[in-house]
Amino acid sequence: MNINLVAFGIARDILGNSTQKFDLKKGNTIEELKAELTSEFPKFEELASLKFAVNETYQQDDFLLSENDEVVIIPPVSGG
Amino acid sequence: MNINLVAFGIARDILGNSTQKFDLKKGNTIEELKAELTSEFPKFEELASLKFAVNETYQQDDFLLSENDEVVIIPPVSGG
Amino acid sequence: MIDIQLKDNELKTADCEAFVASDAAGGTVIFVGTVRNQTKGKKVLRLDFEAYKPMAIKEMRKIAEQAMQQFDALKISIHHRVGTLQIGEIPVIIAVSTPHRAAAFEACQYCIDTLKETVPIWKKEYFEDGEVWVAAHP
Amino acid sequence: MIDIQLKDNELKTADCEAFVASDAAGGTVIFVGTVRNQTKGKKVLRLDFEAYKPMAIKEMRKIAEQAMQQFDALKISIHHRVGTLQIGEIPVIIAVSTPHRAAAFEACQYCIDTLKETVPIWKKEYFEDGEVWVAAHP
Repeated sequence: MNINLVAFGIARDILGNSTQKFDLKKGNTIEELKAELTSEFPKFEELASLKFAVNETYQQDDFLLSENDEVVIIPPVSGG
Repeated sequence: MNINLVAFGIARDILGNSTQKFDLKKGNTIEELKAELTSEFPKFEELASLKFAVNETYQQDDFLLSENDEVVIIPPVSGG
Repeated sequence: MIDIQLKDNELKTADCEAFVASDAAGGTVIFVGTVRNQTKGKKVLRLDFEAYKPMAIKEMRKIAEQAMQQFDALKISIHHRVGTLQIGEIPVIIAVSTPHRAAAFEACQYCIDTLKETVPIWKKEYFEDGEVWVAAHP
Repeated sequence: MIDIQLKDNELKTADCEAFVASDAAGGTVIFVGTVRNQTKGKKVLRLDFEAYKPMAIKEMRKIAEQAMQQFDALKISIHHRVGTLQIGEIPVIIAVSTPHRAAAFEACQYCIDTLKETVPIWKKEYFEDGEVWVAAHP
């Protein structure tokens, strides 16, 4: 399944791009995306937290992704 | 002993003046002044608190007054 | 650094904010008191503030000094107004800058809470049917 | 009433203060974040802020709505800036008005604390010898 990754902050540095197609080979949940992403880009595992947003909303591990979803990688925030 | 009373807020309304000579007949402490003052002006007893300042500083009950001291009557404050 | 002012004209938040500005500040908390249009459901027309001025300034300075020490504040500005104030006008502004924000909240709240307890300033509320010295009676 | 703004130019405290003004307000608390000149003793040259804008605005609105309800606030204004900021410049202002002052302190602190936890905004600190995404690593 192909999804569209969008990355901000340090996640963009790790991914190498602010947007990128990603082929999710096994599974269709946020949790499975996280596993595949960190296996391909181990630096994600070093972050203090790693969250994902779909439809401009934080989504939990069990959220079901669909083909061509835009999934935003949210590394630890530091606004304010 | 004569002292000079200065009164603000509701204390001025009770005293009838913003400044007034007061003849302290018995004793020379703030506590004794308070007793004599409330006996002459019973409305002081109805206040939520009644404090006194000499030299621009709150003084305790046992503070010793001297002839011609300026004693400021501080009714409950309500700044801010 | 401490800035204490007792004024009989308009208070400006920008003045207090400018005083507490510091390159070492990570957070500034500003409390702005405003005259409310009602007290316990009763319509307020205006307020009169009076102060025992030299002592009020001394007591406000004491509060600021205590807060500087207790909360490691960088700068504190306290402005209080006296005279007649209309609804929405500002009787008091307190600004505190600190290296970290939590201390700024604590210090600012300490200042306004203590000011209301110790500083010799009195306000009279004017209603449609009379007037009252605020907090005078239990 | 809630006012949320994400801007790429100077934030002004007066704008947030004006928005939260209300005749029913007894107290307004304003938090002003400023860019500090050092982090853990290391000299900071400047900061870059970036945001996932639509979601940042949504999350700031959620925080304000929660605070309105939880603390009975009258009005809340949250302005956040993105782009490059120099030392002393303002990345965030939060103003809250409430009928009684204690709630204004609580609500304002809730807003800034929660903003720092949930709003998708990131800052990079520039030092003389490098740069770092703040809070990225444990």
